[in-house]
Amino acid sequence: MVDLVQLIISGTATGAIYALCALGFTLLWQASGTINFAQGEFVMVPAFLMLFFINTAGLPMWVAFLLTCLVAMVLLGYTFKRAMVDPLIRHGVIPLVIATLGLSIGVKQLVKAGVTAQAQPFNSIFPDGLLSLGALKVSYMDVGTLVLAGLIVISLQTFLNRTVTGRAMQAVAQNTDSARVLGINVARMVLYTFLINAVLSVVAALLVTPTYLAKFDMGESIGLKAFYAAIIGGFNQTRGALLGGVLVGVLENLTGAYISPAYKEGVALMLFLVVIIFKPEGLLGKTEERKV
Amino acid sequence: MTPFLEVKEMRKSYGAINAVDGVTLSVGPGEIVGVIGPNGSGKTTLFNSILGQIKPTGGAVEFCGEDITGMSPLELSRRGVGRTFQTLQVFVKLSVRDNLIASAQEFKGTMPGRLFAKPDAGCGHHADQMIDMFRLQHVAHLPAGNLSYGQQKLIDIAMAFMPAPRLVLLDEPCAGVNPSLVDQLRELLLLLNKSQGGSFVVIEHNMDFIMKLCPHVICMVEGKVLAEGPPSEVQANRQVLEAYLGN
Amino acid sequence: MSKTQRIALVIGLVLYAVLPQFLKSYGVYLMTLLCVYLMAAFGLNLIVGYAGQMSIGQAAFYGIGAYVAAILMTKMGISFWFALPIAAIACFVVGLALGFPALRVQHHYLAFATLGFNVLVFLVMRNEEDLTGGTFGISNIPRPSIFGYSLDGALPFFYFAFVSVILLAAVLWWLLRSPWGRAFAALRDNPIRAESTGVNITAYTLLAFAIGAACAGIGGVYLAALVNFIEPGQFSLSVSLLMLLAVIVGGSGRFFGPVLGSIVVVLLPEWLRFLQDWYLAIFGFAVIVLMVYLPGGLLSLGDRFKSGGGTR
Amino acid sequence: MKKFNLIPVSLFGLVVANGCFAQQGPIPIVGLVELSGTGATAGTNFDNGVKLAVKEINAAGGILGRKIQYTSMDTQSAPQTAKALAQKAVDEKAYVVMGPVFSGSFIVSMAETKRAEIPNFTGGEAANITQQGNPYVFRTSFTQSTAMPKLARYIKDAVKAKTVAIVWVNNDFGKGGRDSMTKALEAQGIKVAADVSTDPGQVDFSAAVLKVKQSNADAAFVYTNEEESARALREFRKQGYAKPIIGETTLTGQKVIELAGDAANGAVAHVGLTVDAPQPQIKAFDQKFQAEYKYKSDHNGMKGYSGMYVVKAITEKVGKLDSKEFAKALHGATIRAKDYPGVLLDVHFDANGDLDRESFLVKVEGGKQVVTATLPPVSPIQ
Repeated sequence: MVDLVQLIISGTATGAIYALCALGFTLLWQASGTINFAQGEFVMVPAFLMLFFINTAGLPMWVAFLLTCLVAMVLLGYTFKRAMVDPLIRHGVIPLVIATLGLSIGVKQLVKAGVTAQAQPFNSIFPDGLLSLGALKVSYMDVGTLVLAGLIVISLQTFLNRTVTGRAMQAVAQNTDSARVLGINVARMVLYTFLINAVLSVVAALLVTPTYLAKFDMGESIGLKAFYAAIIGGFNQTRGALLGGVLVGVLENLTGAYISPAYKEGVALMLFLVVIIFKPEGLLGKTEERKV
Repeated sequence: MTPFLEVKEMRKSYGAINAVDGVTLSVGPGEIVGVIGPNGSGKTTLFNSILGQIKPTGGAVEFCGEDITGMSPLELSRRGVGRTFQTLQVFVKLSVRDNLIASAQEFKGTMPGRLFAKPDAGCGHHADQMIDMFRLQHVAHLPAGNLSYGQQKLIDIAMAFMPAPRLVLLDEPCAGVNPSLVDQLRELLLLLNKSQGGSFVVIEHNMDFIMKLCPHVICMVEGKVLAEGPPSEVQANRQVLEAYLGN
Repeated sequence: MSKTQRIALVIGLVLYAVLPQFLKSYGVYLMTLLCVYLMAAFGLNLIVGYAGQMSIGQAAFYGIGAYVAAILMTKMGISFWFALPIAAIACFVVGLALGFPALRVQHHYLAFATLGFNVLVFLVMRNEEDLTGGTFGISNIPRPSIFGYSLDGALPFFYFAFVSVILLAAVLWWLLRSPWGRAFAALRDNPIRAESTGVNITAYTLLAFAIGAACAGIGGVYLAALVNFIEPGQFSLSVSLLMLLAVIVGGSGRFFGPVLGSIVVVLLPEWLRFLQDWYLAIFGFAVIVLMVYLPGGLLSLGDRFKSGGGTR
Repeated sequence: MKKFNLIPVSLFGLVVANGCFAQQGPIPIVGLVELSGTGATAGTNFDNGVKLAVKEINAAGGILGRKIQYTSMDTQSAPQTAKALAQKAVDEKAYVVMGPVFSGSFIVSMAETKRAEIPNFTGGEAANITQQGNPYVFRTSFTQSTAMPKLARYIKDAVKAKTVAIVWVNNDFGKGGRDSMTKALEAQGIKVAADVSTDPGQVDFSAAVLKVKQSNADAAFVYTNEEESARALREFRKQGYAKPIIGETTLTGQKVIELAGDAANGAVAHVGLTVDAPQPQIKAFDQKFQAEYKYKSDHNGMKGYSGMYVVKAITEKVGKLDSKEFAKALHGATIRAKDYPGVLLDVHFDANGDLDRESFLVKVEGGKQVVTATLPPVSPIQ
């Protein structure tokens, strides 16, 4: 029983990181119809940026983090939107999907060829060790991850629901045309979404790199998991991404421990396929009527 | 005369908005019925509801005595119901001739049989006749997407008539068509009506076109049928005039 | 096809047939690999370019074909000539079984389903050791012989694969010129219009998908025989992604698009070996530029300079 | 379908045949190494080791007066690529082929070098490589069936563990090691309490470590590739694992220590080669390698380096460049470090191509590998 609870807690911590990525994924989809297949590389790049600021520039962790957020917002937010999404989205979803696939390969190989092909260590911002709650032993890292990811999610939700800008962003996500009629600056709101996605990616990188290690292909796994999470939870629902992320994380842990480590990914994958086939709008998603 | 197409109390609502609010109409064999009404009066929604493109909230559609409510466009096309579209809906990368053949070939033989059929599926001659009729000879081999709006509109209409349907719903056939072609289009439709014997339901804003084409006209406003009857009568109806002027 | 285009095709084929005579075994291997890769890429072009569906799982079918053939040939001693149709039919049936539920709900979900399916197939290949050999893969896969003539050598097998891919291309060409090809194009260009003109879009999409899967299966059988060895890594998701990019870069919906795309993905990296990892980096960014300026792929470059000519 | 564009066949820039193996000029030696993919750390080290040896040998006048021309090709850690590149190495008439390092790749690629009768050195440790009667394969490190019994004895005598949990990577390397280790542990009367397989390139080891903890074994034996070892060690530390963590060679490698940081402290392993060994020739290698590449070599760098010197030693023994004679001469040969310091330790090759020499027990302390014991060869080198 204690084992089960422990597995669920550490699964939730991993899932929280997936959820951060998935959240950015669904935000982009809602606001601009972008399916970003380079989402994993959006985590890998900040990991290397932070390493650069810490190791080469010799800056303390928190400065490196803030600087990386800034650079990511410019690079993965603004530039990504202006240089790729804006010119491509008018051709429809497919060319953009293909372009993000190209971006994923390009960025990965660029880091591999231009920076390093080998894994690099990355220190955790949380101390090693265990927190004992009776028989339950939880690592500080899991606790820290849960708290930080939780804070980010709660503040994002608060921002989206309680502020004028946040509500405007939601209006754009639901219906771009009506939002425009209401006098909302749609382009600006979409840009905000891209900036938020960039920051979420940096946070995910901060949390995941200590265990994954900074490596050019570290994004492949997390990008895929974020994708599962977004679909499972519901592509058009912010809450869906959270549920999906945690579900994928917990299921992986339980499958690994109780069924077979070799099929760790299997159950989440099956859930993903079942959702696609039987509930394509996702567990929390709303059905969209086909447009004529 | 038993009605050919019968629409009963058709409803379609989006939340609190009733786009189509209880429309009843009937069309007899070979009859041409016009549907007019200001923008947003629910005409296209009515079409889409009849044709299975969207799911109606309520009401029923009968075609030749069969309940066809909620049937998919594919099932309807098999029963001889065709349509044209308000916005351009041609196969942009196919040539004009292929567009026409594509609209008819699925009614020839079986699916496995068509794999081994001649490339034109035996519809080539008919397609050429249609091309002649719509005077599209000079562009017949160009990709449809490369043509002008008006030409694509003509192709769209020709496509609907390729399988010789028993009922065709035309959604604004004149919109965007060169005024000089409008008369010609009307003549074509009358000719097709006579030669193929199908019934038409036509949505159109061009009053002159409707008046000359349709012996029977329905005016829709805010999802409801406001007036019905011969064109001259409907046109003279005070409410209809108000609805249009007030728009 | 115009006369000059026919001549160009014949010259290209003759050159391709003659070139291996002057190459060493590695060069011949690469040219054979291109033929094999093309079988799967032609199939993917049918799905993506002609029927307008996104498939991110072509490598799964490539792998199923390879594994079915390898297991039949090495463990059951069944000949290549029986393994080939069995693998193709297996892929066709699996394609139908995957596509049917995925298409029933929403059409672009086929892309997601194929992605998940690819990962699942990969997991099964790696973990079901008794059947697939796990990460050890299956080795010592024999090459076939034809009329008693062994195709073991690099050159004989090259000509065998070369003729096979031409035959496959010819069948696909014929298929695309039949009314089915027109129906595929119709549902790609405008599924809503296609449905209202009587095209059974579910049936045609499924067929295109399953036929494309079968082509990949055939390619997989040849791959197994070419390399004599298969393991799960040859059929991972990234292989599917690269194949999709190859088809789109070459020009999806153009018959010879996959040829150009496969050359870019299979042969060019070898030629430009000095670029090493930079090759794929450049390729990745080139894809973005291509999508912005030439979404129709490299072969659509010709259209920029002349208009007209109905393509399908 | 009215369009057709010419396939640019004429653009194929493929190598065209250029005559026979020259008896003059440099000696072509090809390295098939994992420069990317899961084996990047191992392959890069091996490659650098070979390059360093080649540089030294050439500076000292080459082999039999001829310079070595070494080309490395990236197998991307993929067996089918390794196989294709082995063909290419054969095409280029390599005198000797070095690598691949990964057993899984090597097992597939060695068929090509065998067919062409070219001696092929591997960094792989999987037991089955030398059990197939291929007269052209030679190791640069222990086979698992030699290493694991040494380690099992240590686990029984020094660790005094009654039960062991095995974490292994599901590829040829890991599977072979796990099989050898299971057999060796059984022979010592030690029970395997948990058998945890992990994926090549796996990033998340939380479930694997939890499973080890659940098993309550007296010690954990971790047998995975470098990066995965580092991730596993970090996860062990994160979950507060307090029992001994034991490995074979990879677990205490330089890269692992660098990646795992503090989490590597306390890990124990048996290693065939380590730069921290007390021998002067190894110290000298360590300095030269660090001067050349600005980092500390791991055992793979030493494998590549010593392997290249084996090539030099045996070729000089044969007295001419003949691949077949080379293979014959290496079977049963003994090369001493006092004659060829580059082989690092006295080494003996048996009839299968397996090698025997001294080995070491190491422990990671304060981020450094410390040699705690030197183990003698299985059978004394004559």
